[in-house]
Amino acid sequence: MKIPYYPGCTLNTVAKDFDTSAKESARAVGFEMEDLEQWNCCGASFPLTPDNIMGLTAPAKVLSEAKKAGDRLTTLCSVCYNVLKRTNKVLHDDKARRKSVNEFMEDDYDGSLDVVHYLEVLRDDIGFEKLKETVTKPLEGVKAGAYYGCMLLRPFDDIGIDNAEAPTVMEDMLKALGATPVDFPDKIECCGAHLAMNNKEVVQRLSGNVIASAANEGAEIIVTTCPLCQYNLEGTQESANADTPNVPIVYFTQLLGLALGQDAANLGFDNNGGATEKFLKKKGLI
Amino acid sequence: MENELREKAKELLESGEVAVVIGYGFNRKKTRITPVFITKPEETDKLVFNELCVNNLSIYLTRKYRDIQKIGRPAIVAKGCDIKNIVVLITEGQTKREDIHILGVTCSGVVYKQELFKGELKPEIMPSKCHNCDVRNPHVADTVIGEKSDFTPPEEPTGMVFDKIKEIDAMSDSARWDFWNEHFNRCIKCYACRQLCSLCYCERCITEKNMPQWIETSAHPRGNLAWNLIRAMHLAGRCTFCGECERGCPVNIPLNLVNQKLVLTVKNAFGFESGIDENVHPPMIVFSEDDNENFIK
Amino acid sequence: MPRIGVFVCQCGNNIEATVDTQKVADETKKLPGVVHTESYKFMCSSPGQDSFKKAIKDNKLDGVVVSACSPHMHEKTFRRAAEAAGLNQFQCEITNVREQCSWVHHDETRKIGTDKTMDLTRMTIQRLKKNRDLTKITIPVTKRALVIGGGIAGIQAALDIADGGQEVVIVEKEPSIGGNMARLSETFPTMDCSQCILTPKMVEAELHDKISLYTYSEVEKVDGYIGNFSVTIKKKAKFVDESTCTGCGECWEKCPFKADSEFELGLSKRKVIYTPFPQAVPNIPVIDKTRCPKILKDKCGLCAKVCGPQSIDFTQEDQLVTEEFGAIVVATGYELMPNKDFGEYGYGKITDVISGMQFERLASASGPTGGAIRRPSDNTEPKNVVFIQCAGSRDEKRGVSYCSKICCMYTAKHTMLYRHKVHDGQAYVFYMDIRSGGKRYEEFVRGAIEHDGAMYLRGRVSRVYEKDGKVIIQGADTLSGSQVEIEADMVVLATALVSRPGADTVAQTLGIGYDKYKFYNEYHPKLKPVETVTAGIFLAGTCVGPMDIPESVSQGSATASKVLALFSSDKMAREPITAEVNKQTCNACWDCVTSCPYVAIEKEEIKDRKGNVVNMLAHVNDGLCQGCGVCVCACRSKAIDLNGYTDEQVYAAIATF
Amino acid sequence: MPEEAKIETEGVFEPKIMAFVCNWCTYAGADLAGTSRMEYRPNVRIIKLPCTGRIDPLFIMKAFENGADGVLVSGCHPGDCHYTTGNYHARRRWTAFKDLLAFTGIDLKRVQFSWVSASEAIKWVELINNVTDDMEALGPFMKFKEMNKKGPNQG
Repeated sequence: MKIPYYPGCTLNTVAKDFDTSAKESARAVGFEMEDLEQWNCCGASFPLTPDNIMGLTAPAKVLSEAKKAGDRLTTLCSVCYNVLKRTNKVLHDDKARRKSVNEFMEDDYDGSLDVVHYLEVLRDDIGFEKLKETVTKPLEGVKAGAYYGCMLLRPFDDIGIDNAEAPTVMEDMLKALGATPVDFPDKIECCGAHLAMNNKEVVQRLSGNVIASAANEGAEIIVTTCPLCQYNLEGTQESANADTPNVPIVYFTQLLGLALGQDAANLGFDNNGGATEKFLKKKGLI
Repeated sequence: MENELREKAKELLESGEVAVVIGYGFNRKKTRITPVFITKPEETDKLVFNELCVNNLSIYLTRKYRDIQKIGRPAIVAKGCDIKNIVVLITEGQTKREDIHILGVTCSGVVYKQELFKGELKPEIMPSKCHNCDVRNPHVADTVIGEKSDFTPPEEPTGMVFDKIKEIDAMSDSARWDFWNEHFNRCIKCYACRQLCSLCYCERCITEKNMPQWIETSAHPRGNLAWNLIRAMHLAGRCTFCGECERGCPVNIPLNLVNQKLVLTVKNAFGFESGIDENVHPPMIVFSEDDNENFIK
Repeated sequence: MPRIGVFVCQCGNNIEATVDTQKVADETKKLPGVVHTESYKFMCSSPGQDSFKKAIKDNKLDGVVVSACSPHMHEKTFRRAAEAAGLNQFQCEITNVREQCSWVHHDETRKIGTDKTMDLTRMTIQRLKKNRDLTKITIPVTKRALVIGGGIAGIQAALDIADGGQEVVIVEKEPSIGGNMARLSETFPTMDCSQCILTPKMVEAELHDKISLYTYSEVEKVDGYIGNFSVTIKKKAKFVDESTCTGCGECWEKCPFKADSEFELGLSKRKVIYTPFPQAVPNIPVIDKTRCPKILKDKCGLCAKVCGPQSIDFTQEDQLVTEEFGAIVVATGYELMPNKDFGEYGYGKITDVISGMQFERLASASGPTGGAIRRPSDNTEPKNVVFIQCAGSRDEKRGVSYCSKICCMYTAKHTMLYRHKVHDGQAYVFYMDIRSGGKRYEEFVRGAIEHDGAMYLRGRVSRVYEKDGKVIIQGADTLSGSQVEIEADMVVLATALVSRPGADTVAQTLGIGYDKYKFYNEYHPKLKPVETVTAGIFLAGTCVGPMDIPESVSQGSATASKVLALFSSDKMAREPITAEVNKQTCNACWDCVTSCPYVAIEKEEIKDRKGNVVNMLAHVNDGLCQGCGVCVCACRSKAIDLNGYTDEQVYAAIATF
Repeated sequence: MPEEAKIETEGVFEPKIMAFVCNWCTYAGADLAGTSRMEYRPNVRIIKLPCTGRIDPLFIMKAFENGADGVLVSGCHPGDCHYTTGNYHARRRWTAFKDLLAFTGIDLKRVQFSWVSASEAIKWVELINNVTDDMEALGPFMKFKEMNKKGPNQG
């Protein structure tokens, strides 16, 4: 099975490990992610004003390109996923805006693409049962907190990947990998997101809350789907003036790759905070 | 095959299981096939079955032929396509499954009209229904006679009727109107279409209702249109596309087109095919809350 | 030749302004069969009707057309007048020239209005010529009412009907009547104890010689029609002989097996032979056959051994009884929305997050804690309690779009009860709006806030989670514009009121309509709030939608008045707009039977003189037929016609066009 | 004066539209338009029936035969039927009939179907105005009118 894949800017640069570990793991469970031939930035935020047509053009361009490659498009970064999926819905449901966007782009994309997150492919196409069978190195004894953040889940009507208030998809995946998922109250709270640019204190407070909340429930490692969440959480830990527990923050695909028996050296744990490799060594996983 | 048929018919009559066998036989000159009604075991040799047996004998099961009904329990020789009509008759309470013995015959196609037959059944003299037949092996029968057919109908229906429907669909409104006007104008209101149709079994046809006279009885284009459209509506979801109406039309109105058009509509809109299952109500008297209504404002 | 009269109403200036009524009268006079026409200022007035009647008599009219306002306004008026003048009332037809002509075509030259009025009147005249005399249908009435549901609405309906002298059967699916109200602690705004005011009514219902209680029973099948329902009721096996049981309680005292109490919503246990609550009516226990070891594997049987009157009977089976009724009151009540979907409120995961109804049980003197407020997890007294309103209500996305109506009031009541029982406790209420419309309701809420110190926070709660034995509530206080976090000991959700599971099945059994939330549809939400479109079936209480006790009781009484009116005579008359089969031309194809929305068409056996069945034909049951005409269109041979809207009438109108 | 002649001499075409409506929703909706004193085009003649389920394709044929330029059929929205399911039956019937009419070459603008509830007076007004506009744009239903002029065929 081949699925067209949109990497997005971050996964092409600072979150390269997210990208490679995901692709490797995909191969291991039986699907192939094919980079789109042409792609551009997704726009990085979904325009909430209904008359902002320009904000839709960047993601619309991506979608239109993707449609040439197939009927489905998968992506990893929560933000890219959120923007692409919502834009696609607008283009599908809102005739007027579809018309404007297409006229501007001289295109005729109709919103017929199915935008799916990598996790949905794992859950719905592969199935966690099958995933479990593919695991060669179960993550036994790893207490992992799944941190969803905002973009992967909401708004529920547009995204609908899981229950927006009490999601379990990542926990289910972690269970399949042999880890022990840890539920924590702040797992769907905001990390501070773009405020990393201009208001670090807020980010540190919010991200700090998330990490503390997870640690408080006994999480030894936090798993994310979003480069920005990862950046904010890890950044908060590393900053001098933050007083947060030192819990490794990794992409879910890194643990996935590990459990599927990939060489840990290729999974980029060395790019994670210092505690990560130490922790995994302690658990005998690398 | 014919021997098998005759043997079975004989057995049924001898045992008293049936009182009459409705089947096909030759006319006196042995040139044409005609319906025969056999009541004596020794006469079962008259029964034949071949590619000329185009007639749909299910009509003799209807209330139009009370004299035949009076004879007693019938056995009927029926091709798969004829059985579809019998199934509709059962669904509509016109006969009961247990009250008839269906002598289903496997079939490899029949002629469109007997006079076209020149010793060989060529595809071009077969009606569209035969080219797309999914019941060459009778689907509902008490006895199946003949060798199993392994014919599989094409996925997309083919044949003249279907081509013509596509052609008409592609026409402009006025071209369509002219097409039909030309055909319907010829109608002489002889009602042969109705007479031949086993599903036109009404005690009193709508056109014979004169208080009020919904459909004009004179052969005026206006009444002709109403007659042909309303008859098609009355057959919507019921017509099995047996083709008897068109075969019998003395002025060659292509009634198969109208009927098949509605067969397609019913199939596309309600997912229903008539004559398959006697326990399913025909679609025009039931509904689904989810029926498409994009044409309603 | 018919003798038709045409009466064109000016309606003051309402019609006259755009229609030259005199001209219409003059022109129609020329039409064949029309012998009398007139234009009059107000046809519906007393003098108007008098002249109408007089004209009918003087001119020996055999049919009349009134071109006036909508038939929905005055058809009844004129038909009654026509009848008074000796005409069959169905020989009077209305042309709608006000609502559908003079009011919608503002042409000062009056040409458009006059022309259209002429057209419409002509169509009515031609239609009228095809009218037949019809007589109202009379149906015998079985003077016995069925009340489905023994909650407060059903009890009230039953009591009122019984007090009116008619027999009533209450069917209740639980072992006791009382419904949800029996669970409540105290009731707003008077704060009287729910059981204190309900129990007397329950007992009265039990003792009333006109009321029979079928508890632990369900309606299986409903046949028939207004005045003549035939209802099959399943009496579930209680395994206790009701005729001999004294309700002494020895059996449930001794029964060694326990299960979660449904009545207490899981807050405490009951025995396997049990009555749902101490004041149960009838006070006769039932055995839970899914848990009784005697029934499951023939072990124990202790209850039978201790039973003095030997009332326990393990061989009992469900029983089906079919009884006749003239009217049915549906009062099946409500449930609270199951809350497992409220991820953000941690319900189902956090023991100390409970529903409003569970709080009622905690606060009830007869409840599991004897009326002391104790949180379920560790049975300690909660010092901080957070009440979250609109849990599911007014939340179209994940809950229901409607307001559950009673939660604002009962939450205010809860805060009061809480403060009365835990003097140093603090109640917090998260609300969207306070909806306290009703007599003394607003004052009640003010009392909760001002006197009993409940802290009302306008905003939604975003998250509820457990931390160190506390329940942490994060939410917004939109009035101060700040985020708040409260460490509470217990959370009470004012969960949405929803219809009962299976409400749709019940509706289908009865043949009544329901909305997307499976609340039952009234015939008309304002003017016929307790009737349904199915004649003879009435609605009371929360099966229609959220309502409080006074409303439910009012509806119970309202249905009783409807039932008593129906039972006031031995026969009832109804409009003769029903279908009729022409037996000569019926094909017996049963298309009409299948398509009829009311199961009103039967297969009638036609017998010869010796009584042998010679034929089967369709037959319309006048009692069931509502006159929709679906069958007429289904009938290809047009062997069915609809009286009042016959093919001939419609044809005549079209042909005049 | 025959209609065609009238058009020629006066240059106006007032389309004749026949509406078959149900008593409970659309008829009441049309009444509400009146009570609200809304104004709409006067070309429609309403025939009231208890339910859309009573509206037979025969009615529509007959209306055309009698010179209607357009036919409107309207009733309660799905789920709102006074008789609970009559409109669902009607919807099925129309689905087949409209296909048949189109197949015969009748412009489906000539037969329009709609749901108008008792409260949708505005929808009713717009509907009538739109249908009238449509008929004006299409012109007199000459196909039928010409057919009417023809004598009985000689067989």
